Amino acid sequence: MIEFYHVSKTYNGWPALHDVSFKIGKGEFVFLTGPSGAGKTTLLRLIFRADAPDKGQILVNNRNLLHIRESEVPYLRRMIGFVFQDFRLLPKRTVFENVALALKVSGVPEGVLRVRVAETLGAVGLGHKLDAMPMALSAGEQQRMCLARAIVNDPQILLADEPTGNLDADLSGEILELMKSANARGTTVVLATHNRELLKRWRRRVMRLEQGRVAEDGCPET
Amino acid sequence: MIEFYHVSKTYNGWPALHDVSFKIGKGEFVFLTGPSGAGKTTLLRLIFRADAPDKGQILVNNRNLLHIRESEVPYLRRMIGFVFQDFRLLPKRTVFENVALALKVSGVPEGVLRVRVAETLGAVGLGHKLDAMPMALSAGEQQRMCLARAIVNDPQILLADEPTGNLDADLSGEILELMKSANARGTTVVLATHNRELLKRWRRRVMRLEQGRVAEDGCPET
Amino acid sequence: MTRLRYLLREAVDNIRSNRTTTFVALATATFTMLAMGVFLLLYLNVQEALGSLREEIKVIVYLRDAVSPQAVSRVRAEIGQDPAVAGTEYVSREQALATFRAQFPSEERLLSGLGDNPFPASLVIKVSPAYRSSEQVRELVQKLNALSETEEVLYSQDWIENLAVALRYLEVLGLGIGTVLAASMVTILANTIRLTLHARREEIEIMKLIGATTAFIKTPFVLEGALLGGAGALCSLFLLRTLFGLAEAKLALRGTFWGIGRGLVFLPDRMTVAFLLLGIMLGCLGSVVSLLQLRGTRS
Amino acid sequence: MTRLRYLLREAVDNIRSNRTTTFVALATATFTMLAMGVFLLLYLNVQEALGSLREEIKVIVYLRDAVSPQAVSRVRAEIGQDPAVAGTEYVSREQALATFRAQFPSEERLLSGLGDNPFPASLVIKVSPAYRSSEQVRELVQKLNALSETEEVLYSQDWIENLAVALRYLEVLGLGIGTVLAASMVTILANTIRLTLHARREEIEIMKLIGATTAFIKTPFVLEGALLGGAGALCSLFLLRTLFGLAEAKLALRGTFWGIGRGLVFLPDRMTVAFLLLGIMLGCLGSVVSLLQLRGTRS
Ligand SMILES: Nc1ncnc2c1ncn2[C@@H]1O[C@H](COP(=O)(O)OP(=O)(O)OP(=O)(O)O)[C@@H](O)[C@H]1O
Ligand SMILES: Nc1ncnc2c1ncn2[C@@H]1O[C@H](COP(=O)(O)OP(=O)(O)OP(=O)(O)O)[C@@H](O)[C@H]1O
Ligand SMILES: [Mg+2]
Ligand SMILES: [Mg+2]
Repeated sequence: MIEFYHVSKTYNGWPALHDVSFKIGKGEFVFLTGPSGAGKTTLLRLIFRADAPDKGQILVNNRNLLHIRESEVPYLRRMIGFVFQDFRLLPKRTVFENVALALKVSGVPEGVLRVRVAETLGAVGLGHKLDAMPMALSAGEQQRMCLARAIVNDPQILLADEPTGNLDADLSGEILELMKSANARGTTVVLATHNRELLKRWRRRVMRLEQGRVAEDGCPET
Repeated sequence: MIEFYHVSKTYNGWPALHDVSFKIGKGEFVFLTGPSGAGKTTLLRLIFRADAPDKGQILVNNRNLLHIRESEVPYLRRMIGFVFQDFRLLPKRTVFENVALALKVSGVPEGVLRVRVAETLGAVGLGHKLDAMPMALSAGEQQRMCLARAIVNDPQILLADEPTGNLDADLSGEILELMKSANARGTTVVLATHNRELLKRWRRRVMRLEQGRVAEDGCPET
Repeated sequence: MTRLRYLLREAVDNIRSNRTTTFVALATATFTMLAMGVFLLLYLNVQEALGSLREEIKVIVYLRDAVSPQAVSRVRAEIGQDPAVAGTEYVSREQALATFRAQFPSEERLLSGLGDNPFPASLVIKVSPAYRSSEQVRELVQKLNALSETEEVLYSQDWIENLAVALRYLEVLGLGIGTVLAASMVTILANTIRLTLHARREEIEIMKLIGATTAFIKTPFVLEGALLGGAGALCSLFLLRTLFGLAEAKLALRGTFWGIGRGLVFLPDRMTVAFLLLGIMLGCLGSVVSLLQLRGTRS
Repeated sequence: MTRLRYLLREAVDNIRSNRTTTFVALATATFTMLAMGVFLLLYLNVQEALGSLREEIKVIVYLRDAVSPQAVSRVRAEIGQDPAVAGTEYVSREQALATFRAQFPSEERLLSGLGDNPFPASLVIKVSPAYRSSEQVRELVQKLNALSETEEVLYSQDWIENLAVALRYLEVLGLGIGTVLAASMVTILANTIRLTLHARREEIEIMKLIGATTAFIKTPFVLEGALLGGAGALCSLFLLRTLFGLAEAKLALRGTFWGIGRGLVFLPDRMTVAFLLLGIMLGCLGSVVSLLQLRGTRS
């Protein structure tokens, strides 16, 4: 599903990723971890084609991102749900509208949209805040809204960048459950996190970055 | 230093804080905890006078915030360092300038300012990124920059709202050390966090909010 | 269809949810187009006034004393066939005398000393609009001079040439000011929309990240621009009409003067429509121009 | 001092770091003030032209045939003392005849039939600028009529009244259009700055949270507004001067006409300075107006 071949990315001379290669199969669940500034966000952004690599090839769903046309990028992105580390929500739209937008852009009819959005927001525990404005939410609530937006259109790939940074252990667990069930429905999940409790809670493949390189990759021994 | 008397705050009929009373003495170190949406951010914002309570009295440094004049608010705020949960950084200024601004507003001369800012950024591990733009920082780096901005003018009170949300355990520990040392120099610290590891790491007074009420207040038994 | 409806609703929503910004853009569009409209009106009215002066271009043919009334009719018919001639008027010797008397009462004494009427009969010729340039008038005069009945041809050479110069001045001036104003308007409108866009840059970036196509993002803005431009044009037309009414009422209190007093002209219907379309077009253009900058945005 | 320097540097930094927005604001200011300037020039020049027409106001006193040259000098001196009179010119009977001959060559025949010169001598009186209203002229005419040497007084009643009406038209028009343009400019400038501010709303909020005083936050914006307004006025003056030069060169190719041809006038120095100050003031005003909205901001 996701394949990196010798990918490097440099920001103004600062190597954010260096010669990174890996494969993530369809339906896999991968934890991406590593210290602050290791390149986790950069890696996720490359999959999403929010940035282009300096070197190397990236294949997503068997398509080489290097050769994809600019006009096709929106369709690639609709296939991927992304929980941004910095939320990226529309401050002037209600919670409902924020989440609904992810369906609107792909032309889902109004009726279906209403039901799906309400369901998804209910699942992340925001069923009672549909008409609130994002700025009126606590940070944790915003984070959950972002998750709802990412999974509402049942994407093939879910990229989550520190989706539990503002959540306590109980809520983090619930969020992880949501991701698990998405994964169970066939979604490939890449979850970037510092939260060691999460890693302990569910033993799955862990990819650890360090200074832009893959330092460790595999399932931790129990 | 900080005193709340029967403070309530309602947002559009939603009670974010309800009849909260407590005292925090000068030089104390308090963990503020509780589930997402419990009212932690709201409480800190009230101390900072970013919002006014609906009911009750708040005293900071023996001054009643209800009776403080609008023109005095900037001086109150200079006395308080705040690490915002949503960072609040100036995207068009360099890291150095962002931190320096906190000194500039109180008229610190250029020479002193340069040294202090460089020192503080070094202390949070960003000595090599002085001239970077905030948007070019990883989330954890941004968070540390915000901490630097909050402590650069050696405030009497430090309010930190989830300052380790994007940091791994090691860095979180370092950040906590920075706060400890600020506390050792006499700064009163209120640290809102979900991170149970932090609470375990340093046994100090813990105030737990739940649905806008103080559910627990005191030093956990070892 | 649903899609179009969505995009249009999006544009209206945009306008609604950014009321202040929209109001600002609208006010800007209105005022710029108002300035434009005021100038247009001014131009039209001055042209109208000068045009009415143009009708004063006359060529007078003094006829020999010996010419018989039949000959006069023949000459009139002959002259009337020339395409340069819009009409002829016969002034008899008696009429000429009466006119002179009325115009120069102080010269009364002079005339009373004369036994016979010294004035010749004349034909006053109106020149057709298309032939009012000084060369064409000169040609006409040559033809008239060649007639055997003609004693002398008089025409206001200076006047014709001055009028031509005046109209050319007006055109240069109109063109210059028109260009300056149009440039101002496009710049100002485009800039307003650009700033509006700047304020929504983040929103646009997020839409891109969510997987919205460029058309999906841009169309509402273009529609919004068109709506704003059209609304601005409409508002300015309304204001213009109001100001025009006031000016007319004010001027109605005074007498006629230089042909201005005989009624100001408002924009003709076709121009009003053109003005509206211009507003819509400029609105679209402003949006499109400002949307160009989106290409540069990261992600 | 250091503080002021800081604030000024902050304003300049603001301008630098927001190049596009600044450029936009500057272009807007320039173009709006340019429109204003073009109009001002137009107004000045039309007024100038009409003013020169005003000098044509003349009153002619026809003298009795019996008046001796000494009496003429006495009357001239007497009339010359009236404050309404700017100057007198004596036209003898012979001069009057010569003038008539030159003006009406076709009436040559008429004159040749006369033995004696039928024209009276006259005094042509120039009216001083302050006395050119129709009532004042009428008063002067009454006084002149009362003189024993006067046979008749002629003056261009219509002309004087028409001119007065024309000047009043021009004033109404100038005031109307001036108001519209000034309103446009203030609106557009204020709006531009408002949008700039809107784009920096977050920055301002953060500064407040850091403990910046209101003055600290606002002063750079006001200075920025002043700098922009001043720069805009300067640019538009420059453009105006260029356009004016072009227009002058274009018009120099044609002859004189209606007093326009004798040279266009540019803004006098004092007005140029006033124009610059206006730009600075409007810039400040725009900033101040837009800063008012900051009060509403949360926190
Ligand atoms: N747009 C950018 N321009 C310049 N440098 C950048 C940019 N984005 C990231 N970097 C740098 O690249 C490195 C990797 O950043 P990245 O955001 O991928 O880290 P991360 O692993 O997500 O860290 P965190 O856990 O703190 O979010 C960092 O040192 C950062 O400063
Ligand atoms: N400006 C606001 N308008 C309306 N409601 C608000 C506003 N700010 C906060 N709230 C609501 O008040 C409640 C408390 O919010 P607060 O941000 O204090 O929670 P928190 O404890 O900081 O949560 P988290 O750990 O997720 O940051 C939440 O339910 C939130 O939706
Ligand atoms: Mg990151
Ligand atoms: Mg919070």
